[in-house]
Order: sequence, then C-alpha cells, then structure tokens
Amino acid sequence: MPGLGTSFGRGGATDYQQDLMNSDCIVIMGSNMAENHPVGFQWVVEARERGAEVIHVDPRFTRTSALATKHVGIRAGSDIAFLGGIVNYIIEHERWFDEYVKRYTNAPVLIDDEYQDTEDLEGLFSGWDPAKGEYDTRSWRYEGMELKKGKPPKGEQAGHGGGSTMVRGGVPPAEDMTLQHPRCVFQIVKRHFARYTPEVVADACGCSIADFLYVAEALCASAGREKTGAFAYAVGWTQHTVGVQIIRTAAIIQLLLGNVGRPGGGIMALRGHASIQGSTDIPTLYNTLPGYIDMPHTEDATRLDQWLEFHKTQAGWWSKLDAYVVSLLKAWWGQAAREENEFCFSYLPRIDDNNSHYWTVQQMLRGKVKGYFVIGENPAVGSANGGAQRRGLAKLDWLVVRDFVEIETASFWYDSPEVESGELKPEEIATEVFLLPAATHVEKDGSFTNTQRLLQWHFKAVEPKEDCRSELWFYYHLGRMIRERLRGSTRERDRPVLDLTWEYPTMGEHEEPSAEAVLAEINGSDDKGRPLAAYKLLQADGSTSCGCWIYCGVFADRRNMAARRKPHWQQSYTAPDWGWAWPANRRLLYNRASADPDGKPWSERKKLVWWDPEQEKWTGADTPDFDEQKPPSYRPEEGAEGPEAIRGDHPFIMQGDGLGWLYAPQGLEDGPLPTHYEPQESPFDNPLYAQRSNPRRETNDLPEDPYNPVGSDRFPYIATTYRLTEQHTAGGMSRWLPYLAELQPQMFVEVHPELARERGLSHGGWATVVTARSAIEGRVMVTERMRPVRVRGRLVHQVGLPYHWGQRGLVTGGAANDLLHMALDPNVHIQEAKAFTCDIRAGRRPRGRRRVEFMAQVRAS
Amino acid sequence: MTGAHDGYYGRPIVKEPVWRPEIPYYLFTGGLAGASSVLHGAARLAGNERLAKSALYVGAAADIVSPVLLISDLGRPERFLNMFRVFKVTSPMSVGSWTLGVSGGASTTAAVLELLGKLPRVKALAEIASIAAGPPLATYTGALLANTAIPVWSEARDELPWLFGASAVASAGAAAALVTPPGLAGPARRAAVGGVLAELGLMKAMQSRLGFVGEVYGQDQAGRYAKISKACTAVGAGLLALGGRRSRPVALTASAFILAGELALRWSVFKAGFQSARDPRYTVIPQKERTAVRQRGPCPPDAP
Amino acid sequence: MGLTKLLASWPVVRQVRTGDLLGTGAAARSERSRALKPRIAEADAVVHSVCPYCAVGCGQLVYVKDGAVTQIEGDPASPISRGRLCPKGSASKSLVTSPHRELKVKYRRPYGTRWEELALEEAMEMIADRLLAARDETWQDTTDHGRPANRAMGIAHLGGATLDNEENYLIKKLYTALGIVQVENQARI
Amino acid sequence: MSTVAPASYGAEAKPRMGFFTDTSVCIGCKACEVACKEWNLVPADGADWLGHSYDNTGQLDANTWRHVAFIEQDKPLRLDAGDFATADAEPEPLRWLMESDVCKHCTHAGCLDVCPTGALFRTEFGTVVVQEDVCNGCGYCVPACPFGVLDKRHLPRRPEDAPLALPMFGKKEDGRVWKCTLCYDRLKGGHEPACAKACPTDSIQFGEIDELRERAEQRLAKLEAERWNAPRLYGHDPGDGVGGFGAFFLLLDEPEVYGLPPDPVVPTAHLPRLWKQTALAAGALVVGVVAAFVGGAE
Repeated sequence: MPGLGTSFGRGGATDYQQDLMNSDCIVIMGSNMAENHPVGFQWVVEARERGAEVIHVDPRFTRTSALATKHVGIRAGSDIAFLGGIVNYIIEHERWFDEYVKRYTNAPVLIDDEYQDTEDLEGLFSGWDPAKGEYDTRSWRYEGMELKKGKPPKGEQAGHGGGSTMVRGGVPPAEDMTLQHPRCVFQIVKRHFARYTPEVVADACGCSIADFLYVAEALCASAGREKTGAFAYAVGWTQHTVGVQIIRTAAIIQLLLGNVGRPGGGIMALRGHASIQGSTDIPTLYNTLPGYIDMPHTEDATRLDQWLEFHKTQAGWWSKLDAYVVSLLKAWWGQAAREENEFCFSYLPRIDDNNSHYWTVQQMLRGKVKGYFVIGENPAVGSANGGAQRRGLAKLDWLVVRDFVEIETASFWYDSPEVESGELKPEEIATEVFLLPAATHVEKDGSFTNTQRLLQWHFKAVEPKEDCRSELWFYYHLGRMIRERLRGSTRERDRPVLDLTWEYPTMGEHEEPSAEAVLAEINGSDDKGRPLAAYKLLQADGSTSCGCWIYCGVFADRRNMAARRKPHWQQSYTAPDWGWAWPANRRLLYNRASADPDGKPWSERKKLVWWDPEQEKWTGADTPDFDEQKPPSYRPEEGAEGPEAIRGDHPFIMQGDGLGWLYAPQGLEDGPLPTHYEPQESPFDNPLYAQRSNPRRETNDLPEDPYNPVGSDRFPYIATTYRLTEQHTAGGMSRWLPYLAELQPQMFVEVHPELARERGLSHGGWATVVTARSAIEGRVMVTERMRPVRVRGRLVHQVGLPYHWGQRGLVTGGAANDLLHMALDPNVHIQEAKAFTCDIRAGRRPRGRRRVEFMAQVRAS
Repeated sequence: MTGAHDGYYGRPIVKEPVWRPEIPYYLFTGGLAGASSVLHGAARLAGNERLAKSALYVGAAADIVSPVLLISDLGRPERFLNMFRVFKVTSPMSVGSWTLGVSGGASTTAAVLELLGKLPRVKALAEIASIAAGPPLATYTGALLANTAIPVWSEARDELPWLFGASAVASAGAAAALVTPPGLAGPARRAAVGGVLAELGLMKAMQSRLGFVGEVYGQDQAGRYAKISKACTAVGAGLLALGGRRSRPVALTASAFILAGELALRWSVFKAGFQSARDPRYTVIPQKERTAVRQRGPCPPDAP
Repeated sequence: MGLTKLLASWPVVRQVRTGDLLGTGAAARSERSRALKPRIAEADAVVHSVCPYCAVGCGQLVYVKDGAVTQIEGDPASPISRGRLCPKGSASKSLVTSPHRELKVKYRRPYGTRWEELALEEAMEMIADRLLAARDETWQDTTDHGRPANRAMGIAHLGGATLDNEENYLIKKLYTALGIVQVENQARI
Repeated sequence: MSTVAPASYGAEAKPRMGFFTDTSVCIGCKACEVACKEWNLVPADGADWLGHSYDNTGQLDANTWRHVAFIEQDKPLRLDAGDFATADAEPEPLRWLMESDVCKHCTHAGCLDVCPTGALFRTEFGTVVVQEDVCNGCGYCVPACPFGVLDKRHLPRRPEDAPLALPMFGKKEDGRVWKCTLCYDRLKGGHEPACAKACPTDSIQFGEIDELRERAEQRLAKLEAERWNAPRLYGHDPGDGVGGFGAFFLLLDEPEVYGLPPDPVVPTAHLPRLWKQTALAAGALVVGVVAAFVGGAE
C-alpha cells in the first residue's frame, strides 16, 4: 500500500497483531476490528486490560466502539481533516519526538524552491496540468536532487520506496537540522496543516472539539521514549478517492510521535482476506511483478539496463533492483534467460497507466474484452456498481468462474436484477459460462500471507471431491495444455510461453502439482540449484533465480519455513519460529528505530532491537531490520552505493535516504502531502479549500456509472458500506452456510431514529436506498448507533449499509455494492465505497419494468 | 429500548410448557380415576354394592384412558417404559407414573374380575391396592404443576393439590351419579356437590392469594375456561342438590354439567400456565419484590 | 443377559445399590453416556491448517476420519490466535462439508437458458482453445503510438486474495508469459 | 434436592467444571453459537431477521445452546469520561451490551430433579446433561427450568433415529429435549468445551468452579476500580435460589435486562412443603368422600 510504502519503504503493515498488546494507545480508524478481525482484536482487549487507551474513530458506533475506551463519531469521508488536525496539534503544542524526528525522518530536508503547496494554490500542488488532469511531480523533489528523464515510476514499486530518488550517498543534499529553514520539510508540513485547527476539524468532521482534543491528547501522551501508540486501519481508509493520502496522514503522525519501528507502535494494516497481503506481494495485480517490482510501462525504456537505471535507487535496498529483476526472469525463463538476450526482459508485456479492475469493467462494457477469469471473487455483487459489472459480464464472449458454490457472478445470465427487470434476457446474452468447482483450503497444500506479512503453510487434509480442484491444478494444467498447443510455433509472441519454466512434479490421481516445488521456485536458488537463504544473496549476473525476492529465505536449507509450528509457549513473544514473515522473518519493520541514534533502547520499557557493542552487532527479540554488522556510528564514504550508502542511524533501509518520509517527494499521484478533499459524492463543498475534491481522482463517463450531483437535495444523506462479523464480504463463503446465514439472515439498513422519523421509516419495516446507479431494499434497523453529524452548521444523517447479500444463497437481500459508483483513488485505483450520497424511502423497491422506470426518473429528475 | 420489567425485547424468561391437549384431559381422567377408587372403597365399606360397582367401573375406565393420553403426549412414545427406569421422589411425574401404574393395574384387574366374578381373593387385593393409590393419584397432579418455574402454578403450591383433589371428588361423584340409580347415589351426589363447593372456595382463595400473578385467570383462554367451569359446576351442583334425588333426567343433566365444569377447570389451570410463562413480567416482578424484601430483612419463609 | 444382570442394570435397582437414592447421578447414567468419547479422539489424522476467511491468519486443526473432515477447530499453539476462532472460522467445517458445494462442472452455452453438464477435461480443452483464440484476436505487438506492447488486451482476470501464494505465482507467471496484463484481485477492491 | 458431584461416582468423580462468562469483554461475534453447533451437530434454527439489535437467534432453545444477547442502551459504559477528557466532560451515554447466555448447570437443578426417566443426570464433572438415548420427551423439565433453557426439538427425526413407535403414536418430530451439555464428550476426552475454546476475547472462561469464582471476584473488583457502570456477578453465590450456577456471569446491568430471572429459585425448593400439602389434600379427600356416606344411600 503506497501510503505506507512512500512513508516507510514497504507497503506492508509495519507491525504484527500480537504487538498491539504492548501499545499505550491504540487508535482504530477506518476499521471495525472487533467485527472484522475478532481474533486479532483479542490483542487490543489485552492492551485495554493493561490500561491502554483504545479509541475508535468511526461514523458508526460498532462492536469495536462498544469495547473501546472512547468512541468518536465523524462524518464518513472526513478522515484527513481529522488526522490533519492531529498533525497540527502535535506541531502547535510542540509534542513531537524531537530526536526521532530530526534523526529518523526527512523533516530537516530542504525542498526545491519550485515547490508550491496547497496553501499557495488553494488546494492544488505545483505541477498540476489541467489538460492532462495530472501532476508533473518534479517540483516536489528534494533541493539539489537530480532528475532522470522520462516518466517517473508510479504505483506499487514507487509506493514501496523504489523509484527515482537520486539521493547520492544516502544523504539528502540539503538539510537544516534546526528545522527552521522555511523550505525544510518540517516547516512545509507545519504550514500545510496550520489551517487544520480544532474548530475547522469539528466543523468538517461533525465531531465535538472536545472529542477531537481527546484523541489528539491521548496520542501525544502515549509517545516519547517510554510510551508508544499504534494505529489500526482497514478498507475504511483505503476505499476513498483519497484513500492512500489518509494512510499517509497517519504515517506523518506516527513519524512525528516517533512510533514507527517500536513495540506497541506502527500502523497495523488489517487485510480482509486470507491472503490479500500475499496477493499483492506475489501480485495478481496488473502493475507489478512479484516483490513490488513495476511492470514495464509502454512508455518505459525497452532495454533492461536503461529500464533498471531508471527504476533502481542509488542507495538503499532498491539499488539491488537489477538482482531482483534478473533473478525473477531466471526463475521464469530459466535457460532461455541469458545475458545476451537481457534475460528475456523483452518477454514481459507492457502496461498502460491504468489497466486495473474498474478500467477492465469499462472495457467490457465497450465490448473490448473477450474472455474473463473470475477466481474466488464475486464481482457481480462484490465490486462497485454491480449493475455495471453484470452488464459487462453480459458482453463477454466467455467467462470462467471458479468457486465453491454457484455465486451471482456465475448465474448473472438468468437471475440478476437486470434479468428480473427485463433489461437483460438470457436468450440475448452471448456469454459462454464455465463454472468450475474449486478445492477448499483443507483440500490442498499451500501458504497464505496474513495481515502481518506472515506466511503460514496449510496442509492438505483430504482429497477434493469429483471435479473440485485447486487453482494450482487449474493453472498448471491450463498452462501445460496451452504449451502443447503452441509447441513448434515460431511466432515471437509464443516464445515467452514456450520458454517458460513449467515443469513441476505432480502427484496423486488428479496429478496435483507440488505446491512446495512452487514455493522453492519463489524462494529462489543459486546456479547449483541450492535454495537461497536471503535476498541479499541475489545476483544480477544470472547466477541466481528467485520468483519473489521479498520471499527469499522462506525455503532456506530446503526447509519450508512457512510450515513451522513451534507453539508460542515454547518461544519468545515475537514467536520467530512460527511461520515465516517477509522480509527476512522480521516481525516488526524498521525496528532499528526502537533504539536511539547511538543504538541504545529508547527506554527499558520499549526495548526491542539494540546495538551490542561487545558482539558488535544488532541484537534483540526480533530479527534486526538493518545490516546486522553496521554500527550506529557508520557513515557512508563519498560515492558509496546501495545498502552501504545508508547511514548507521537511518532506520528506513528501503528508502533512498534511509529516512521516514513526512513529505513524499515522489511515488504518489496526488501530492507530496495529504490534503482534505471531499468525496466524489458529498453534500458539502470543501470546508478547507476552493478545490472541492481530489483533482487527480479517476472518474469515467460511462452511462452505466452516473454520479449523484454534489449537494443535491435528491441525495441528501451520506451512505457508507461495511461488513458484519457473521458474514464474509460478498457472501460466497458465508451465505451458503446455515450456521452463519441464520445469524445475519437479511439485508438491513441502519438509520438514526430522527432520520426514521424524517423519512417515515419504521423499525423492522422495509426501506429502499437510492443512488443514480441503483435502488436496493433492506429491512430498517433504527438505532442510536447511527449518529447524525453537524457539518458546517448543518445536521446530516448517515445511512449504514452492510454489503453481504445478493440474489442467491440460503439468505438473500439487496446488494449494497449496486449503489456504488466507480470513481477511484488515483494511486491504487480503489473505489469510494465508504462515503457517497443516497436517498432513502420507506417501502420495498419497485420490481420488474417498474424498476427501470423508477431508475429513469431518479436519473432524470 | 424496552421497559423496566419487559426483560429482553419482551421475550419470555421461562419457557411455556410443551404439553399438548392430552395433558388437561389427563388431569381430569387421573383425578376421576383416583377419587372414584376412593368412592368405590367407601361404598364397599358402607355396603352400597351398586354404587361401589359403578365407581369401580368408572375408575377403571379412567385408569385405562389416562396412560393412553400420557403416552400419546410423549415426544418419544416408544420410550414410555423409561418412566419406570428410575423412581424419583423429587419428581411428581415420576411418583405419579408409579402411582398410576399401580392404580391402573389394580383397578382394571379388580374391574375385570368383578365382571367375570372370579378369583375373589385376588380381586380383594387389587381393590385394596387401587383404593390405596386413589388419593395420591387424585392430588399429585396439583403438585406436578406447582413444582415448576411457572409463576401462576408454583406460587399456587398451597392450593393446587387441594383444588385438584376437590375437583376429583366432584368429578367422581358426578360420574357415579350418572351411572347409578338416584336411590342408591346419595353419597355420590353429596360428594359431587361438596367437591364443587370446596373447589369454588379454593379457586377464589387461590386467585386472591396469587394477586398480580393470578390475573391470568381473568384473561384469554384461562379466563374463558374459568368462567365456563364456574357456571357449569354451580348449575350442576345446584340441580343435583335440589332435583338429583327425585328425577333421573335431572341427575343426568346435573352430573353432565359438573363433569363439563371440572374438565373446564383443568383446562383453565393448564392454559393459565402458558399465559403466565409468556409474559416476562410475571417472572420478573415477584422476583424483584422478593429480592427487595430480602435486602430489607430476613428471608421470606419459603425461600431456600 | 441373565435375569439378575438385567435386574442389576435397572437404574431403580442401581439407585438402591449405589446409594444414589435420588436417582440423579451415576444410577441414572446410561451405558452410552458412560462410554462416550469426543469424536476428535477417533480421528485418523490431525492436520495443521490456516483459516481461509480474513487475514488475521488463525491456526486451525483439521480432524480427519475415513477420508472425511470431522472437525475443524483452533490451534492453541498459534501465537496469533491462541486456539481461538471467530464465527466464520468456527464454521470452516461447514464450508468444507457443505451439501451446497458445486462438485461438477456447469456449462452455459451462448444464448443458453439452462446449465448443462460438461466433463472437466473437456471444459479445460475448451477454455484453452478460447484463451488462445482471444489472445490472437486481441494481440498488440505495439501501441497506437508505436511503443512496444507485446500483450493481449482481450482477456482479463479477477481473483487471488483467498488463494495460496503458490497459486497466485503460477497465475501471474502464466498470464505474463501469455501477454495478459489485466490481472487483478480483491486487493484492488 | 439434587446436589453436585454425587458420591455415587466414587473414585470416578471429578472436580466440578463450569463457565464464567465475562460480558465486559464480549464482542458479540457469536463464535460460541457457531462453534457449539459445529461440535454438537445442532441443527440450524431458521433464518428469521428479528431486529433485536444484532440478535437474530432470539433465545436459548433446543437448537441454540449458546445465545448472544444484544442490548443497546442510552447509558455510559463507564462513569467517567476517560483519562484524556476535560474535567467537566460527561461520558457518552451510549453502550452496547453483549452477553453469551448458556445453560446454568445449576447446583440445584429443577430440570434434573423433575426428570422422571433419569435422562437428565449429574455427570462426574458436576454438570447437568440430557441423555439423548434416554429422554422420552415428557417435557416436564421445560417449565421446571427457572431460566427457560430446556426445550423440545420439533424438527423432523433424523433417519438414524427413526421411530420404532407404537403404530398409533408414530411421531414425525425428534420430540426429545436438548440443551447445552457443557460438551460432556469433550470433557471426557480432556478437552475444553467448543464455545469457550473459540471465544476470541476469552469472555467465556472454562475451568474448575472454585477457581472461576475467585477469578470473577477479582474481575469485578477491577471493573469497580475502573468505574464501570453497574457491574455485578450473577449466579456465583452458592447461597442463591439454585445453590449457585455451574455457569455464571459478570453482567453490566440487571439480569432481566439480559432476559435472565433476577432471583431464580429451583422449583423443588418448595417440594417438602408441596408434598405435605398434597398428602393433606389426599387425606382430606378420603375424609370428604367418607363423609358423603353419612346419611345413607339416598
């Protein structure tokens, strides 16, 4: 996640769940942890029982709020205003951790004098190109930082500390350790957030000034040498047109308070799926290769050396990009990948700026997509604007769905709402549909990477029944069959397929490929085929291969480290011998920062990793996230390169300067600093700037995806979507299970008693929720837990929409995602599901043709 | 948010019984059987053979119907023998089952031998057994209902056995009067009328002592059955007292009224239990009062 | 069974003999209850697993008897979950043994109005053919601006967040070699 | 009246085991409900949306042996506004109580006392269990429970226990009574009950009753020191009307708010008196009938 990556150097959660127990103050925001991560939440409860402050900042009073020591209700979509206010509070009241900020962050760094802030440009940064609708980010650079020609890297890799920072010798060219220079990062940050006063925060977020001050003070009081505070977030932060920048704001707070890299500190990213972290590490994402390496862009250099020269950093671990890329190419094309053919670099296809999920849906609607594979997903009810999704599916030539049950994505052609209303007719839908039954986690070997970057192996317990197969089986055999078909082809485009290393041992009657063999390839090996123990051993000369450099070491000594199961009572509380965490089995990232610049623990209470002068190495309860032999006093020589260029007191070793970035000179599309912008759909103008919403947000002009007008009295309420403990995302793994289905058996809509009165809704009755996209129905849950907020002097109600249901399963109901639009965050192309506008009316939704007419009226009026 | 004593969304705290119509009918037939045995015994002693015979046959008939009703109410009828798996003094139903077993076996044997006129010794023994089992059989059902957590039943623990006993006598008397020539049915008539009078008094006493908890006897089905019961028994008893000796038809009508009234009484008490369980206030309020009293001073007499 | 034995097994008799006069204890206990064992004690194998729902990563123990899953519960040894599971994790056995699971390939032909049966092998062949056809049909050697593209834009993929790393690895590897770039998953959603 | 761990087990007797359910850490996730059903193969209970906050199960019954209650209240969770509030600040008057209810496994158990078949029995662990191979569905235990825990299962019989019923009484439904067994089979195997094992925040604690009681006292003291709003223990007192629960609770409001009886008393507490009345009534009946013969046959 670039919000974390640009700030610290890696996109993963900086922390591990158990460590929350060591925190003095936990702020859960953009997450409903008790409901969506109940077992992880035990560590929050542990902390509370040890006297920690547990604060839940959320538009709703949830089961998390019920357990917290403090709940603050804010307007959905006002997170940056709230967090920005805390940044301002910290600086205003001089509460930052001075030594940490001066030595471990880029606060002292001077920024180029071309840079102009939102303060100067009414909500825009310098470099905005209205014609292109994007920023030229060059003016955001460090002073004296030389620029490379061409397109600066974007997205994931840039968001993971890589990219074009040319900080020579690991030291920014110009710094002011007194933090007084008007162009130093600290002063820029101070000016940028100066207008986020408690009054402005209260007015923008709809919370009381007292509640805001409570949170700010709690965080400030839980910082310094003796104490730490932590943030925990989930998709309540990411699913906004400013999602990445919300996380950036929290990163700035944590850097100012000195909470990163220390026990009980950091930012805990809570992922919602068993391997969602893994599926970005080893990406099923268009814009990255394994290990957050950028996919080559059509406008990138075509030669490997040029491409590398542009993408690698001069200092820090991204300077070894050549070794990572070459080793990956060797893993994929083996013998065919040779020095003379640039290790088959040209085999890699090239991407555009955006080939993401929602872009693909638009291509589908335009009839440009022939075939679609949907594997363990249910976009028909799980993605934003379900109607557009289903219409897109109806324009495919063929669709392959692999799942446990017949989900809505497989059945759209005969039982979608569009078929019910007559807008789509089965006999007119050309899409050929294959529904293939999948194997469950107990019917196959493999590893999940959990929310704390921990790989855990699960073993096959039983054989899958009948036609049920693992994805490993499906893709291995699909690849095998395709290679057979292409055998003997001389076409250029087929070389990558034919040269691909695709020999995996298979076993059993189904010829299931060995997952462990795949893990070994991911881990990588030397030219003798011996597994590598660590990514620092990777070479750029083709003598090593590695399928995912950050996972290198998971199969050290031919041992499946992810399968380690040493009981926690037989090891230290960091539990290093349970599973394996990337990178290098580190549990708490940037843990060099748990010691002061001289390498001594900041305090006995918060010690984790420290420099041992006797042994002359870093030691402690966790694997040091630092060169073990590099003393705190180390200073790079003139012209030093790579890791050697990082100073002994710069803890963020993935960054080109080894520093935590309060200010991100590059890597982000929409600004070096977070700025409060209104959601795409909001009842209000921006309380802070003339610029209303994120200028860089991604919108589209599809007729299937209209937006509610800003401040429209036809859509006077704010809506937000969410999950419940008893169900799972779009329901494919819960709506068909009687024991779960009965616990939350129906779609319901949560409203405050006043809103119920306003709209004549009765508890237990029916309501129809309306946006320009769709209208869905649900039972009415009237509750004090949905508090209206007073924003800019106006009381506005918020409507709560769980999104688990659809047309199928043991329990059915309106699909909340049908209401969403597809305006996206520019850095990660994620939809804005957490803040949009709607109307709500008493009664059930119109059916059949009447639904079509109803929607026509809604859009016309 | 719900009111102070509505408990949890107004949901019941104690469960309604799962018993079906067989049970109120059994409460009636069981009482009839028990009291008839006693009537039969007394008639024998008094030398009123005709009355004794009728009472014996009535009792035996009721003794045969009763277990059939009970078994048919079981969730697992095929397991009815498990009733004799253990003997539990803490369970009125266990005690009752054994009693019914003895009484049923004895009275039917006696009745059959009476009909056949064979084995006088065995018959005498059987008669003694059934007569002995009669009184508990007629009253234990009151204990059975009172020994539950259902407020309107358990709070009436001092009245229910008496009420059911009186009702049993009234039923037995009326039934005997039905099948005995008026000239020989004097004791039966007196038993019936006496039973009715006692029962009406007990019912009044019970309701006034139950107070708030007893209000269910004035509501819904329990209330309707209570009214029917009062009317029928009063009319029946009146007729029987005034004209039962002179005219057979009057005796028949009167007895029928009384039997109907007794049946209605059992239904009223039965339904009252359901209504009492349904509304959490009947469970909560008395318990709150009890705790209040306890906080003020010494435990009330019948608290544990 | 002799009469005395039969009599001795009669709880009423046991009540007297064991002194459990109230008949609420040992005397009332049936033979089944006496011999009762937890079914996990009968398992042929206990397999280490990980919960497939959210990303907390709770450890699971999967109990197998005669090739079927008989119980799934938390693994006390896990430092993250300490043997605990949420309702979804606790329902994992139902997920695996559910009668609602699809066990056979379902096929819907273009403009079809019903599902049809299809052999898995045949489905695989058909999918491979269609993939290659669509790839050729929508192949781009270069972009409209003449930049190298080396890709097929007519095929897209969604999914991966509940899959194993090894599976995602093969997915990314195969698609990339085929020039398919529209590969996305839940992380985007 | 029954007592726990009867001597009848001799050497087989174990320390009394039970639950302490601490609602102050309950997150209302319902893992207990699901884990219980998965282990005990309890059938699903029907998917009705009740609108009782997040409670869609409603109550303990034959097919729900753990039930999580949800109560939304306009009262503060704690009596002060928190460590970082200004002096004059008031605590937020909104709290969401959650409580996982279960069979209380009473010391003096009404269900156990009244069961005529011995299907209900006191195990060697001091718990109260219905034996599915003995219960004949007489239903007496249902109204005999002061907590409304026991209930008859009206779902169809499973094929494996098809009726060998007398023809005239053939039944389609299961017809037996079911409730929490405190995972009797797991206890026999040395395992913790399924609900307690699953509970993510350890709101459901399993152990030896005496030890749990101590833990509960300490817990209550801590919450009182932290100025929680109205915490109290429920069912931990051996002096109460059922002799104390084998599964007791820490609540944050009056018991009835959670649908629990404020002062439960085992029905059989009154049995001696009740039997006396019954005997007297029986005697009076005899006297009355005999008296009816005074004055001859007419």
